[in-house]
Amino acid sequence: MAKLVSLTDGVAHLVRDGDVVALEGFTHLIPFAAGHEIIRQGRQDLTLVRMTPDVIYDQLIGAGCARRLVFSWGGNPGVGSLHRFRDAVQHAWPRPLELEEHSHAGMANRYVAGASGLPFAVLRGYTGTDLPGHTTNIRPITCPFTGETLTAVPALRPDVTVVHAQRADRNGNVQMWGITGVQKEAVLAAHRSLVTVEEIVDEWEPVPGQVVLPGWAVTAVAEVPGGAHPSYAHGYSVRDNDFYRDWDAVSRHRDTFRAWVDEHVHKAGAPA
Amino acid sequence: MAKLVSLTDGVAHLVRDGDVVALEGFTHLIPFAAGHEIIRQGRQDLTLVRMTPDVIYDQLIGAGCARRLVFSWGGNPGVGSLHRFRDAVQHAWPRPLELEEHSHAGMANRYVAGASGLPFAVLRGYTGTDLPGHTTNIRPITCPFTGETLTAVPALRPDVTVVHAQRADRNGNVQMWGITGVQKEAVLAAHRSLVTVEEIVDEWEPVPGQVVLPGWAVTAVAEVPGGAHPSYAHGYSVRDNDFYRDWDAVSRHRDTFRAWVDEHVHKAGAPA
Amino acid sequence: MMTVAAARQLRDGAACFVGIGLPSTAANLARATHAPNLVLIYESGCLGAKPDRLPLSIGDGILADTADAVVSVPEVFNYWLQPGRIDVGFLGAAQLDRYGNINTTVVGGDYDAPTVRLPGAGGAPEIAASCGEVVVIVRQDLRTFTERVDFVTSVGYGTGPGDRERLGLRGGGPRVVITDLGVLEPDPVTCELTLTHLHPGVTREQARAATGWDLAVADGLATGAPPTARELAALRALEATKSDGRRP
Amino acid sequence: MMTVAAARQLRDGAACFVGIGLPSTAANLARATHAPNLVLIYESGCLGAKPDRLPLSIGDGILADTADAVVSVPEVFNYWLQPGRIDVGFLGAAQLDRYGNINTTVVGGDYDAPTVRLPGAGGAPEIAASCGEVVVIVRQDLRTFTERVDFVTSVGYGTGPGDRERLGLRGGGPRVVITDLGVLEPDPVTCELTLTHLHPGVTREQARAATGWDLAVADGLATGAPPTARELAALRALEATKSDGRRP
Repeated sequence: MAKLVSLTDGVAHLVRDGDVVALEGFTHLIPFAAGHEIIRQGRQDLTLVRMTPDVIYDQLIGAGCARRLVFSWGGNPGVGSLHRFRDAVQHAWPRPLELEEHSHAGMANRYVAGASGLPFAVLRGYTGTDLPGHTTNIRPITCPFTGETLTAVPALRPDVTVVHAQRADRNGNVQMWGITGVQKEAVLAAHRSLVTVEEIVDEWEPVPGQVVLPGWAVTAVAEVPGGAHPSYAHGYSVRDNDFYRDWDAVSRHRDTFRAWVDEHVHKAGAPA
Repeated sequence: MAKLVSLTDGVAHLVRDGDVVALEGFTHLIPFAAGHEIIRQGRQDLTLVRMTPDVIYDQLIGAGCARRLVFSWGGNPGVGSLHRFRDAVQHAWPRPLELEEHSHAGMANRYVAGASGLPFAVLRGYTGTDLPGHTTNIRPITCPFTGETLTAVPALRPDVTVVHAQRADRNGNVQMWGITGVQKEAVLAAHRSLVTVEEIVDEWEPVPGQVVLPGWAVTAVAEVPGGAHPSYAHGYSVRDNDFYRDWDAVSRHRDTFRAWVDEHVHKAGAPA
Repeated sequence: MMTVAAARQLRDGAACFVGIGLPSTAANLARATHAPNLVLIYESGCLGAKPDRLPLSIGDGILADTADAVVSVPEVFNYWLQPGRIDVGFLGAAQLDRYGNINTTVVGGDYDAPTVRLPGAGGAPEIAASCGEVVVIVRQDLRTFTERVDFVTSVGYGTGPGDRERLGLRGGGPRVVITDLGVLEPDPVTCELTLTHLHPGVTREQARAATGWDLAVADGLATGAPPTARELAALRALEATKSDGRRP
Repeated sequence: MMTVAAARQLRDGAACFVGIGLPSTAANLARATHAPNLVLIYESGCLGAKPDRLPLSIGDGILADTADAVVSVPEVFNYWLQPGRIDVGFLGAAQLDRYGNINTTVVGGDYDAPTVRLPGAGGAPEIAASCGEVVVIVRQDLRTFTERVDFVTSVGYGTGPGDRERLGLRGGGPRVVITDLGVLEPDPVTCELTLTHLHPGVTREQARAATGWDLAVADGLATGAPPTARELAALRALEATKSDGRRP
């Protein structure tokens, strides 16, 4: 059964310096509050893994938590560039950032392989692109039946995956719905997992489109209402599109970014 | 958009002599009515594919429709043996039956590969068993990253897959729920598909646990209320356990079996 | 007694891959007695099913209705069984050898023309490979307990110590074999199945006579405790939920 | 005009893989005009989304609420895109070459120290590989239309005829490139992008001057029909659904 914890304790116990950390959520249900707690606790040298390192990883990268990024699309969705990400890659600020770069299909299948206990996944992908030239983690594989050449990518096995969901019950069973992305795979692929939820309930109604993670497959659950903001939790909140648009200006300069982190992450403190 | 057809027309147009045919449904939602229509229309030389060739394939095999069976578990669930299947294997009655035999995990992954447009799937399976010695469709594969040896199985691409579901709308979108087994994969892996449904509705309510097959991914839909009997359709009917138990006696002898088929398949005729 | 002995093997909170028949009864008996938090997983995709009556098939509606989650069949094998998330797997056997290898495929003749064609593998090869441990439930007689199985459907300890590791099987293999006569466990050194418990009223000679190889007997051979009143009551209550008692 | 020209490329009933921004607007414009049965597929897992307002991101709730089915991200790539079930894929580009190869990764410098770091691949490489055809929507200028892209993120026709087949790419590749100046299509023999239509008021010289290679021009170079009143009204209605008009 998953342990019910506070966000502070969950991050303190499950996210360690040097870890490979995946914070997933495909536009929807992004665990922003947990990301902020990682910044507050000053984690260092993380390998951040995420299909779409959008604003949440822009913040973690700008705050200096990351040593390496494994990803497939690093932009501010519908807005433009991630300025902290660009600054790290182009000017090594606040520290150099190693990149390992994939396509969405490749990353999704790497999580699937991790969740499946397999060392690799096979896909039709990457062929003819320059991506395989920049990592050893994209390799050809031959079908033993047809002789066709396809592409293999190694499993992702994060030390810890953090996701946000709508609800959990007191046994730590987790319920999420709406766009559920790659979160199930990311949790099952990880050695440890922390799920923040809008609320912990005694019992829930089943919801169409729900994904349920049994409590015995989750390490810890923390109740963090609004923990996805400025992303959203279908049925609880709507996406704060203004925040994403405003982030472009906030993040464009190092000083405005630092001021934002001071005020909205450090001074704000952890949720009660 | 899927075409709305009668069961008779659907089988007439989509199931052809010599085809590789998958009728799926894992205990639940087994398309018995479609199987009976295949018998009535006298299809021959079929390669029947199914994870659990239970009573429905016992009937098709006993009726002489099958030349070959690709499967992973051939029994009457909770009851015992399939006597028509045994008679075909042990005594070539009514005709010889070639077997290609897998594990559930292997068959499920073969459908997944078929649905994914991949020529093969990789799993941890079969190792140390005698199964690979009896088919060329189970082969070792080496992880290009770790050097580990795993098992590969080729994709299943049935000529036609037939499944039963609870509902469809007039565009041929299909909704099923409860235990949905491997049906989505079996439909997506096939070149053609026929879905029988309890009812065709103008609009449906979303249901927790539902699987939806978009109409543009299905070839044809036929309204066949009760089309899963003696299996069941969650929310519409319950499993006729007595039928399964009684089948043991009906199927034990060739003459009682033939009499049953005459009465319940041929004389009964197609549903209106 | 087989059912009760099997139920006793299940510790509370374990995740348990359950086939239909005796394993399902045993798992539900454990859930009704000492292991209320047992997690029942059926290969039909029902995770955490909590049936209040015994299903006839692994796809009965009651399993989906009471499950924590119903997932697809590919998912149950790929995301749940294969990575080793399941603690205990139950298997039956038509034939079993001294190293716990199991045949459920063909008996006699050769593969293409067998004397008896059995149902085949189903989920068993990967349950045997990947579960933390395997509990085999099987009737003990000379037809079943054979020196060599005619077909290896599911691997126990192969030909002896180290074989599972060599094959890359990551689960622990058979931890216990429960029969109508008693309980066998693999010798920690030789991996050979060894009689460790007899059911009340059964003798070691009976057990040896029902075994097709020279059955090893543990030094501390014990007799299992008879079913308690609570176990019997719970078992009767479960059996009464079968709709008509005509269960084969 | 780019949006209208892109919308016109979509035939009714097609399944269309839609990214955010102009492709999403174009697809929804087509749905509001000549292609009411267009099937919109977003990589967030929404199949058959029917938004009545324009989403800012591919994961907006309106997409899930109106979709025929919401599936996982692995499923959208593995079961829907990879097997070639999607008829049309939309792609943008930071750089594009004469064979329709696309760069959205890095510009200038080298990969490890680029002048400009772009978002990267996302779904594009496999959209380019697997969709029945690809529609590229891109601004036409010398920075974008380059002799060689600095990084091949997504393959068009590679280095020319036969390359897609040699690489085993099963989709058809770029069928049309729509810019702010006109429309380019691959030459059926050479695969080289060729100017086939100009938008009203644009000259061939303008288009050639905005292209970093010696742009081929089709013999029958035509001028596209200006947006109809119906198209403009539908487009305005769609744009009005953006919550505050501050769309970047």
